Amino acid sequence: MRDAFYISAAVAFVSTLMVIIQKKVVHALLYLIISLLSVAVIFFTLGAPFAAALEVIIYAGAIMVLFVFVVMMLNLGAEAARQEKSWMSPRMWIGPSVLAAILLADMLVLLARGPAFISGGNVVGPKHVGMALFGPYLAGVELASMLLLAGLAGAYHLGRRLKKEELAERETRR
Amino acid sequence: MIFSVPMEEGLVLAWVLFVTGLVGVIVRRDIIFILMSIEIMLNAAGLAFVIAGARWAQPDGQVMFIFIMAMAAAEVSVGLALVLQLYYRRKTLDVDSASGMKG
Amino acid sequence: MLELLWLIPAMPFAGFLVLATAGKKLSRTGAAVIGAGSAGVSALISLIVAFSFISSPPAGNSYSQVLWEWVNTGGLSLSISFYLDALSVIMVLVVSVVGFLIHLYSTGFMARDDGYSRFFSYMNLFVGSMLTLVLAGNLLLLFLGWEGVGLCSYLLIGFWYRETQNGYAALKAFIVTRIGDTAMAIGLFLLFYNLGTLDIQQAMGLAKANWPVGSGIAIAAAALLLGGALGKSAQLPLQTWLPDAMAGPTPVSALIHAATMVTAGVYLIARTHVLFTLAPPVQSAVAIIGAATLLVAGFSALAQHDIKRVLAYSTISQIGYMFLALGVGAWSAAIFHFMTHAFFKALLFLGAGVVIQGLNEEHDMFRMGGLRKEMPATFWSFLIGAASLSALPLVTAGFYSKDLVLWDVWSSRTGGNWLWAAGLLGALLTSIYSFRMVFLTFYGEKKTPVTRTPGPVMLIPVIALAALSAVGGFVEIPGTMGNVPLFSGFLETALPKMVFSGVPESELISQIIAAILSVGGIYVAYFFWLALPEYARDFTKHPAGSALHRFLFSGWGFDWLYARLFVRPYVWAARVNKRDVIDLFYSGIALINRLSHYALSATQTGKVRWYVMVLGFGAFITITIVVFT
Amino acid sequence: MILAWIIIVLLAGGLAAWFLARWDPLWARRTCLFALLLDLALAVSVFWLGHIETGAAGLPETGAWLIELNVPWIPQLGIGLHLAVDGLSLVLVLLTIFLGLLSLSSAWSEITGRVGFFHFNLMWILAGIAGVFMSLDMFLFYFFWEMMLVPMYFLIAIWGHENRQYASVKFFIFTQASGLLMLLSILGLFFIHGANTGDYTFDYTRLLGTQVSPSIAIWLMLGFFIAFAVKLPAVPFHSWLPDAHTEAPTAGSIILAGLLLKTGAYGFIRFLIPLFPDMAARFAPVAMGLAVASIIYGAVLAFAQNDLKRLIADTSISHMGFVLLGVYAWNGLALEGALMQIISHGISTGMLFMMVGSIQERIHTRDMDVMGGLWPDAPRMGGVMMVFALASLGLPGMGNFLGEFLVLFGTYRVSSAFAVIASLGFVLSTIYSIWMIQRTFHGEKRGGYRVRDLSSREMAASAVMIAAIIWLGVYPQPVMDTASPAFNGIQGAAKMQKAPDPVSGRPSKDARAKSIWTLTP
Repeated sequence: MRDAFYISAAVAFVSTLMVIIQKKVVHALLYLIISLLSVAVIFFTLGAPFAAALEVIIYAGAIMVLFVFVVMMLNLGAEAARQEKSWMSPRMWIGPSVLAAILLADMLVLLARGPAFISGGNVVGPKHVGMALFGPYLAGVELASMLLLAGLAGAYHLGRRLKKEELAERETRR
Repeated sequence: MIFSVPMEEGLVLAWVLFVTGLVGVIVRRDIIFILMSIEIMLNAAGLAFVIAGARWAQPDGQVMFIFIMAMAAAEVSVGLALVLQLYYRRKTLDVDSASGMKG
Repeated sequence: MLELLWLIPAMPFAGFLVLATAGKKLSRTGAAVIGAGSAGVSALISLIVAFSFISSPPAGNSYSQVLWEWVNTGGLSLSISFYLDALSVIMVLVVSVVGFLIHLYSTGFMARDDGYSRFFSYMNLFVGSMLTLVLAGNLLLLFLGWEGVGLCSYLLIGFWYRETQNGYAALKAFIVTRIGDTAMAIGLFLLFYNLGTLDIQQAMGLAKANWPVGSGIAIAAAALLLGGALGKSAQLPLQTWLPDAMAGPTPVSALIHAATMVTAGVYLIARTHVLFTLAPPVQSAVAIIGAATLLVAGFSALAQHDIKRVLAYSTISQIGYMFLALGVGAWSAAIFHFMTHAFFKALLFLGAGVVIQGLNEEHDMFRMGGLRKEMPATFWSFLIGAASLSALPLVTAGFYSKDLVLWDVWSSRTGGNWLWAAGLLGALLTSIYSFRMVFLTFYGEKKTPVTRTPGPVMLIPVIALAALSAVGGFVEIPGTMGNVPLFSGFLETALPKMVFSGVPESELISQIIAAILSVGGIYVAYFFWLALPEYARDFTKHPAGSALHRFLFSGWGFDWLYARLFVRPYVWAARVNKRDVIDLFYSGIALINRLSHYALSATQTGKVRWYVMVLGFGAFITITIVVFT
Repeated sequence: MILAWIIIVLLAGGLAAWFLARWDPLWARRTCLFALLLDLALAVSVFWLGHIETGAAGLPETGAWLIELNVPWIPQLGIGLHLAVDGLSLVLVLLTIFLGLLSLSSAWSEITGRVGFFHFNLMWILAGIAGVFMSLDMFLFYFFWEMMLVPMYFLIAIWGHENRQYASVKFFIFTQASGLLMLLSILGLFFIHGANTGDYTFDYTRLLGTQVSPSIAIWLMLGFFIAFAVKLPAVPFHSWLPDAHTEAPTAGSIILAGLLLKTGAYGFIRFLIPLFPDMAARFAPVAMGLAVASIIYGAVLAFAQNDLKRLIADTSISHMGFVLLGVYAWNGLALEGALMQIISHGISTGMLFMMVGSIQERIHTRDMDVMGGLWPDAPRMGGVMMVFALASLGLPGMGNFLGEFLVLFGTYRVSSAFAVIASLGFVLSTIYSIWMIQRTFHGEKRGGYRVRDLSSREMAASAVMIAAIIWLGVYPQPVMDTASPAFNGIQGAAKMQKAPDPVSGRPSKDARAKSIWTLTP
């Protein structure tokens, strides 16, 4: 179990490093996804399967997808074109695929060991987390929901494409 | 003890990830990259919480992780909306162009 | 009739009030009537009071009258109170009679001047303040009169305020006298602190009782009062203002700068004679200052061109005689000389006024001449005055008073032959410059035509004063010629007798020497300025001669010295500090704030990444602190 | 209750004036006039009421309060509406109202813009000042101390002259900063007293005897000292005064010079020395040194100015130096002298500012280099200006002379060195005031302008003031009798070790000279 932890930690570190070094946005995004997945695996090794699942679903799934959408919407013109071209080059794939392979191997090893490892004594399953969530942290949950709502409203309002004339009017006033 | 993953190593990892994220925010000029680095930092924080929770087998760690994730989601959505606005206005994603609040 | 005492100063003050408030509406004659009238009534009352005082002297030959309570708090109890004794009777008589005559004269003199009522209001205020000074029962009321006359001398010197020169002369007079007044004020504080009272008679009594002769306090008090007297009477260190004070109208010079105000110092020393007897060193200082001043002023009078400046220097010199007499303890001689000097000096000034107005404002003697025929009355009275000034023997009042002074200086215990020699030299100088003035203005050929002859109103006072300066001396005939000590006998009731040490019969010798010198002086003047005028002229051409002439003309260079010593440094210090150096300190603080504001705002570059770095840096430091401490 | 009414009438008058100004500015002025006159009546009635209440024929010898009003305001904190008046405060309140009337008359023609707000500010300053003179609760005292500050700032900032912003902000910062120091001291006193005796109160009479350890007392005393020294401009803290005066409108200058400076002096007499007697005694040489320094420095500064109003402002520094000297000499004579100086300085400087205001109204400048030869055109103005210039140089026969002389008599008893140096002020004050007259009224006319003389209204006001200043100089006894019991009371309370009494050859106090007219009792 420990070596699984080390492998995925290494993967996480390398992918995070790659995220920062990348010139291209999409590549960085991909590396970021891998980094999140590796952290999910670490959660798994730590006996927090619920957190790992959440990580994969929300973090890697929702937030990263959001990033991709935004990058798509921005279609950064010349840069986007250049990206398409580079995308095609296989060389770029080696980095993420190798890291993905290592993670895959990690996961396979854990699964091979069987559930025993996973459901260790001090595994904190979703039941515990759920009870805690709606026990003492009830106020926190409510707050979190309000935060999300605010984020939703903010995103909607700020994200609106301003009509041409509205934009012009804003310019003149400044 | 099955999960003999020592907490210190976990925290070191969290720390490393956090610092990498921080470096990312400082170094990169493209606003998208900055947002991504912030995500890394948030994730690192969440990792630290979960590690601590696992260490004492308490659900609190994961609960905090969930809160962080909720916050991160809200933050990203608003952040990206602002990025869109910035892009429409300035036609660039360079964060230094938005240095109006100066002096 | 002594109850009328308070009316003497009250009348001029009332005249002042009427003229000051309703000045504009009054016609010229109205203003003249009120101005001269109030002085006249005051003179009349003072005559009545003097007569009743002499005929039936009140108990203790002094009479004091309290008007109202002025200040009574914390141990200082003062009231507006008048004190009349022999000394103040004479002072009041001289001040009010001469004052009235000069008021009469100035109704004619100022006839063509605008600001007529303003002039008379100031003159009345002056006479009122002088009478308050002379009659004051306590030192603070005396100080009130003292400052009042200083103010009026400022107002009247600067009467023709249009030319700034007159303004500067008035300013100078007021400031220099004010320096003396400050010394006197400190003397008052010292007296009050040590004696607990400012009432003159009480203070003198306490001083005599508590202070041994020559004690430190007595010396300090006497010295400070002397400082005040020097300022007001224009004696040596503080005499520079009197020659410039001639910028005022001539009646002003006659009244203030000849007869009354400048002798206030003499009155003060005479009034507080107890202090001076308790402080022998200060008394001898008075004598030495008197002797030095009479020489300095005598020599500078020789070199003057302006007729009024000659008279101004002559006044300084004659007051030097009075100080000399006071210094050697000859109190009554000093007051006697004061009286005769008031008569003939006022006469000379009024005569000079007539001459100046006759030659339409010509002041320079060398451009006058030959006025004997045009103004006979003025000439003859001017001659009597000059003779009296130069102590022509037997005939003039000046002879009796000056010789009494010289004789007392010679024979007094604290006197000395050096002082007597200085007095004699002074007498010689006096007769030289007074007759130089007479010959230059009235003899020789006429240089400027006479355009205005004086009216009767101006001539009556001149003639009256001429009579007084001729007859005035017979009040005190010295021992050698019949011994009629009327004047000194009367004064003995208030002032102590002279302490004789010399040989009595040598009085005749000193009189003969003085007579010879005065007649000799007249001949010298005749020789230089009438017989051989060119000799005197080329004396001044000669380089050494012209340097001496310039030195004497500027009054021994005191003005030059004081300008460098006091005036210029003070003006420079004030100008340098115009921006108030302490204010720089506060604006400095404001500047530091502004600079630090700019410095800090430079850190706000607006770049997100800069902020994050700083944030990180801050976090890093805190962590290291936490970790290592 | 009369004391509270005095303040309330002023406050209400201000508000009414502001409100009425919308219809007709003249009504605003009239309401203020009416309010001031009503106040005058109230203050004078206090004089008689004082007699009845204390029942004494004259004023109570021991300086007890004439009238006292003590209503709890915030009991939890021990703060009460404690207003009280004794001889000293009554004289100063009367001066406040008197100068208030003068400033109102000067503003009658000068202020045209926003009349309502102007009069509101004017009245609230007067209310603040009256409050300061009457309050005996330290908190209330501080409340009124700040209350008079803000309207004064508005007065200078809105109706001032050229660079009024700088002047008003400087004035505000100076006074506010020092005021806060005083607040610290008050609070310090409050807590120490509470700790010692258990009753936490701001009441002056109870705070009077607090025992404070010298190391702390020095700081508390310094807090008060700096606040009052800034207000009464002593030398190092004076630089706000010339700016504030030069830029303030005439009415503002009259109140600033006539009253605001006096609150500082009053603070010294009432609060600083009685509260910390031994510390004040130890601090006295420094304070007297500062006083003498401000006498000399103010005079030299005045002489150098060519802005007429700034010159008069600097003379106030010099005159207030005498007051500070008198206060720290702390004996009967010096305190009476300080009071005389306060009153006559208020009148003479107030009138000088009024004259400068009328000059500025006519030739629209204050620069003396342009003036000169004004006397032929305006002899009446020249005459009045001359009278008050002479008053400011301390000519005997006027109030200032008596003030300065009594102060110096008192100071000589404590330390002759300070008295001698201070009397240098006579010469310096002569120089600047005669120089001022010379450059404005005498000499030849430098600026080409026609100046019309004083109107009969202005002449009437000046005549009253001339009469007042001469009355103070010649017959000051009534004023002194009113204030001397108060001073005895204060001196009784605070025993600064007095200089040894000189030679005993002193007539007893009641050997009053019999006057031939039996004018005085």
